[in-house]
Amino acid sequence: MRTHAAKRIEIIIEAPLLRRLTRLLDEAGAPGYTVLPVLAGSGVSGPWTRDGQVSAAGGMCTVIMVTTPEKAEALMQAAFEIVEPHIGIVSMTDCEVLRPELFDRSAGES
Amino acid sequence: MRTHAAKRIEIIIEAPLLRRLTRLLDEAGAPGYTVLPVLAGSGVSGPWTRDGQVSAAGGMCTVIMVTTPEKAEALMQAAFEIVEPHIGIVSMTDCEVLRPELFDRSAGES
Amino acid sequence: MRTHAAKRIEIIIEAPLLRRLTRLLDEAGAPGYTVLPVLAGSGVSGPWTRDGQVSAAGGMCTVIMVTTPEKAEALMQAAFEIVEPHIGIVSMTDCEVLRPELFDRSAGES
Amino acid sequence: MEFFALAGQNLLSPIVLSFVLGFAAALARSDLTIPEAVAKGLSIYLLFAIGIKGGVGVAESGLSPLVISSLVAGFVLSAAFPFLAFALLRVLSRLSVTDAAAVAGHYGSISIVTFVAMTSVLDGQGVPFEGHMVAVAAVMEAPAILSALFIASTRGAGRKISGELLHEVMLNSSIVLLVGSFIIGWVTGPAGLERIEAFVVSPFQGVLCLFLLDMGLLAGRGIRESRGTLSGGLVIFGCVMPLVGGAIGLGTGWLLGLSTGGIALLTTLCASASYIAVPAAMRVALPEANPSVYLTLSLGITFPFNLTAGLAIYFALARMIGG
Amino acid sequence: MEFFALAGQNLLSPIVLSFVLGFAAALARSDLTIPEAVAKGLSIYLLFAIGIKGGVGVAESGLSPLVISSLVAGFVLSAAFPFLAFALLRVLSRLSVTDAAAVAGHYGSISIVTFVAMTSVLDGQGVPFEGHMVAVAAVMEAPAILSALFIASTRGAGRKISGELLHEVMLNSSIVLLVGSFIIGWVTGPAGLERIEAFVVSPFQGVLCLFLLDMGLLAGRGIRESRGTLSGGLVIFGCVMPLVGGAIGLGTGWLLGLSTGGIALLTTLCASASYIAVPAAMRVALPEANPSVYLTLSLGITFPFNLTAGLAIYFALARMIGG
Amino acid sequence: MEFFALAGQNLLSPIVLSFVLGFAAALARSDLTIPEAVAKGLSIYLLFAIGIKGGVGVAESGLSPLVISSLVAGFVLSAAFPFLAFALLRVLSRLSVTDAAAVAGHYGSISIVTFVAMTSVLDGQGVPFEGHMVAVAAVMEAPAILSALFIASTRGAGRKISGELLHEVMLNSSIVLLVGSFIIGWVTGPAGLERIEAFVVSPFQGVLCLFLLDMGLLAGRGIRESRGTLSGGLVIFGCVMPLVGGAIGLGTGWLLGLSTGGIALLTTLCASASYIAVPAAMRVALPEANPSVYLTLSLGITFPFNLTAGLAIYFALARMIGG
Ligand SMILES: Nc1ncnc2c1ncn2[C@@H]1O[C@H](COP(=O)(O)O)[C@@H](O)[C@H]1O
Ligand SMILES: Nc1ncnc2c1ncn2[C@@H]1O[C@H](COP(=O)(O)O)[C@@H](O)[C@H]1O
Ligand SMILES: Nc1ncnc2c1ncn2[C@@H]1O[C@H](COP(=O)(O)O)[C@@H](O)[C@H]1O
Ligand code: NA
Ligand code: NA
Ligand code: NA
Repeated sequence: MRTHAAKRIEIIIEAPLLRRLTRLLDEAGAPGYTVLPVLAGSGVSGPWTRDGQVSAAGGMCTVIMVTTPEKAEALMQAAFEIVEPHIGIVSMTDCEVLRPELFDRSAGES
Repeated sequence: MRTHAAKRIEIIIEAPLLRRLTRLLDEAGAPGYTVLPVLAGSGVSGPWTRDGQVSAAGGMCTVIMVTTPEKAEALMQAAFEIVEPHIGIVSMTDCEVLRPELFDRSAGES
Repeated sequence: MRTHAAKRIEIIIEAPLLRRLTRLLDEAGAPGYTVLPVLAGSGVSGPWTRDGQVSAAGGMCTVIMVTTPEKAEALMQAAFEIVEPHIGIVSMTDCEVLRPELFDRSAGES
Repeated sequence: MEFFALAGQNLLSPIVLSFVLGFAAALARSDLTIPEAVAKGLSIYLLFAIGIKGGVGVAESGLSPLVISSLVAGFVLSAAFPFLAFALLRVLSRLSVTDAAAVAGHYGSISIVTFVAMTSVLDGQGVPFEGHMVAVAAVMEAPAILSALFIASTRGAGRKISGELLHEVMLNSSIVLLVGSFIIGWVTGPAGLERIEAFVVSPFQGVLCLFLLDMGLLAGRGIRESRGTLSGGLVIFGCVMPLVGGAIGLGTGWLLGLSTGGIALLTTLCASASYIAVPAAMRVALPEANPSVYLTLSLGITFPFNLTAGLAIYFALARMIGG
Repeated sequence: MEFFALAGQNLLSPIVLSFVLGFAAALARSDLTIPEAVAKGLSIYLLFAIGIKGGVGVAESGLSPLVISSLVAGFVLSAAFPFLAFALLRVLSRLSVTDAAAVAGHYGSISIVTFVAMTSVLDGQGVPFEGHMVAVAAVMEAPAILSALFIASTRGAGRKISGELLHEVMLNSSIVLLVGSFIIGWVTGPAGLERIEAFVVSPFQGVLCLFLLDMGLLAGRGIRESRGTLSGGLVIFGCVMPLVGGAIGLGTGWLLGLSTGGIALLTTLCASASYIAVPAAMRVALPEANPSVYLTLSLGITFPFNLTAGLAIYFALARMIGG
Repeated sequence: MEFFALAGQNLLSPIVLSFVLGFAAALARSDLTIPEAVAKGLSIYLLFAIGIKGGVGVAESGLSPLVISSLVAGFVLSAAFPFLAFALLRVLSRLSVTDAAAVAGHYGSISIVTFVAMTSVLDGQGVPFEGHMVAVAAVMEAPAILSALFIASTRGAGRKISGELLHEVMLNSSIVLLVGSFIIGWVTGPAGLERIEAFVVSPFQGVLCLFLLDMGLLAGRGIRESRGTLSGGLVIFGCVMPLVGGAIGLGTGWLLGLSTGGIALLTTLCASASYIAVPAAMRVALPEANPSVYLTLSLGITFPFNLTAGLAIYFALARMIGG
């Protein structure tokens, strides 16, 4: 089975910023993304956990995006713009995928 | 500390298909896997979120599997069979692990 | 946009051990980490799912940590110490990050 | 005259207004959401409570041939409706065979919350109904799925129905919970109910409000995100099919000899479209079908139509015909 | 004398003791936690129930000019308080402009659970209050956020207020749920309430206990994890600002001509600090501000202060002044 | 005669039937599940409610030497049972030392939901019981864990008991919630209870049904997935150990001079096995022990045995001996 080189971008971002991030990713031509819930974490600003929280303020979420190497740069840039003034971690990994055509399109068929 | 080369396979799949996928992975000799919940996402079929959902229909989940390079091919194949007619993203990443013996067995001691 | 080499460590560990793990990671100089919930899984000890569970006993969680290549070794070691007598999967992946300074510090400004 | 009073009364009930609140909030892009776990918890509560109450009803009234005939009728209607819906869809829309079959399956099956809303109308009007209608609701969940897959396969779409799928469809959580709690209610009877009345009866209407708030959020979100998915023809289908199905249910209920309340409930079951069990099955069995079409139609058009207008119509008709 | 009896009675109520239990458990590092989904579910219930009850109150008493004047007063107070709080913070602490502005926004806005706890004190004492105070609570949520951002921007901090942010702030889930259920209560009136009373009224106090247990856990955890975040000056601010705000609320309530219960509630609103809506907005709009400061202050100092001491003080004062 | 009537009545109660429904659904591989957050919420509710009620009971009856002697007895029994269970296991099974020690720890500790189910039987029969039995339940949670670790360590297995582990075990969420709400109930007394009765008392039986539905799902899933884990000897142990423990509890209760209800509850505590706190502690402290063994035994064998047969036996014996 032939696999194709791709990039996996993972963005850990404050929950209240999620909408803004995904909008920017959509605009930057993201083929799609998946949001995972986050339970707890720790960093320079100390530890936190979602347990018992009602406010979106005290929490992060994780956005995973698999994309072509060509598009990755623009998407990292878009993520950076949102994350920069905030706390948040953006990392990119090389990966292989089976159906490259899935990642070579803009979301929403636009 | 010596590390060993391994593969990390990540499958984002529609929740109602999870059982079928894991059964196939078990049959293909998966050493184990871990299922993460998914909160929301977006792709060609548009955005979705689990918020307030009762039906399993409107949602995905993520399966993570760490395995030996040798087994990776067969497992990708198994994943592909399930995912192919459906929406779903399969990606594979090189990684290093500490205890390779953990990944060199079939599940259920079979 | 310049990116920098970093390591992404992923630890799948039994939920009741989480506190011990994060304490050790903090002591080993982890720059931060993020804990993701886990829904279900399978391995040599058989399948499990969080559905309907009240006890922390029947479940795992996933800790993600992005760090510098230099610190990665010590953190893998720390993770290993906790995970070793238990079930649990530790894997490390090469990745690229945008702001390396974020990972070059100890948690809690200590 | 009286019909409009009833329709107005229904529209201004806490239940419908809660739905409207959710719908409006979603359209206005508020961040109001009900957590998934809470929504599932509410749904489990409603199924459990309605099942128990239905079972206790049968324990009180005893088994009669009517129970059997109603169950058989429900089964047949659920299996037959998809063919009707499919034909109607081919006329009213340009959906592909697969999409049309998937949608048709939803309309053969039922929406339990629409059913529950009708029991609430009946309670409000002091109209009794047969407890076994809950069992009829459970029986009507699954057959339509098989009919829809049959329609698709006879036209070259869809995969063959595996034993695994059959198993999933017949033991899906709503059916198991409804039937199980129905049996519990039946076995324990009024004495058992008395001990849990403060849980399954008294707060029922209020819990239903919160659940409908959630349904409104989902429906509004569906409508907002699927601009362009639904053609005019489909929207018409989403309002006409309930009326057609409801009319058939009405007639059947009358032929069966159900009480006014029972007729209203059977009409409601026939008029309602599934949005929980059937979509999940379609994702598995008809992956080529577009989920936005069937989900938006069932949840965004037909459910609101039934809740705001349908219930009053069905009840008024049932009272006319049922005496 | 009577004041101390009341204060003691409040301290030993199940509600306050539940908070204390959570607080102690968190300080002692117990692993007791309430799942996020359950906490959100409880919060939705409380907002929905208090909204309905408020609306029914207005349906019963009718609209009066007092409603309008209370709403206007609430709006103005919420918008004005951040300036006062900011000035006080500059005196009492060494917070940066951004941090001080962020904190100030929290104290202009309100804590709905503190409000709910006061309604519980009033119910316990048999003191009625105006239903429309719920609407006043909703109106007071957002203006303070804008004032805080204004303060920050005039001093070179913060980003400009985008339309998106305004939209988020004004349609945040608490406001939508409070206002929506208030309207539902208003429209359906006592007749509607009767049908859902066993859900929104009877179990209310008990649900509030569980929610306060959760609040205690959060407050205790906040205090435990933020040793060193709060200077002595900030702790003083966290206890003095409620008193100052409360005094202004008290006077305003009296000028408006509210009943004793209404005065107590307005005082409570003015004395309380937000810990849900405002922190989320500040994360977006003032990312440079330190969340531990404003969260710990609002949730770890002011909320416990109001719950254990404030409520009794505000109620005693309201009774003195309101007759 | 009367015993069989009682046993049958218990078997056909909504509570046991809900468990059976869950059990059957899991065995039949239905996809019915209760979300984790909801299950935790239900469990928090039950602990909170039973704690409050127990505390109010003590507030009403006053402190007596019996309270102290019961607490001491509970502590001693919980610490002693693991030795007995370990010995029995060595005879009846071929478990390794570590596995046997881990299992033994579960049987020394208690299952609060079994306790709650017995209170429900007592309520149904109109038999009163001492409120402080809730405190006895809390006291019996932890000592068994330490005994089990002691057994393991004297035989070269397990790690040494760290201060951290001790802390976790003694402040685990069930103990904190039970003891905390017990104190709340005690302090606020009947007057406090009155305000939250519609939450902690009236819906209690119904909530218990849903929780037992979940327990049934877990137990059934455990049994289904662990074919082969449990030898015949272990299954026998899972039914005999409750009877042995129960007999000792029965005698102790009688010696202490507890009422019939109190004896039945102490018997139930001694007969029940933990499935929440102890497994979590064993995962940490005895990682070499196989979780499927202790979880399946406690949840899949002993819990169903106690619920369906044990409760009736323990109650009948308590009534015989207690007058
Ligand atoms: N190096 C890291 N690896 C993974 N997650 C991190 C890392 N640093 C920070 N985070 C996450 O980002 C949040 C905020 O980080 P900080 O601003 O450093 O407090 C933390 O609570 C973690 O959830
Ligand atoms: N490139 C991608 N990266 C990550 N997740 C994706 C991607 N494309 C699709 N998904 C996920 O798969 C779901 C269905 O994708 P689609 O079929 O493209 O609508 C989306 O809602 C996402 O959750
Ligand atoms: N190869 C693997 N890849 C991903 N997760 C795994 C793997 N092996 C085990 N796990 C996770 O670790 C848990 C315990 O594994 P085991 O001890 O093999 O039963 C499983 O239930 C999975 O959640
Ligand atoms: Na139908
Ligand atoms: Na305020
Ligand atoms: Na025991």
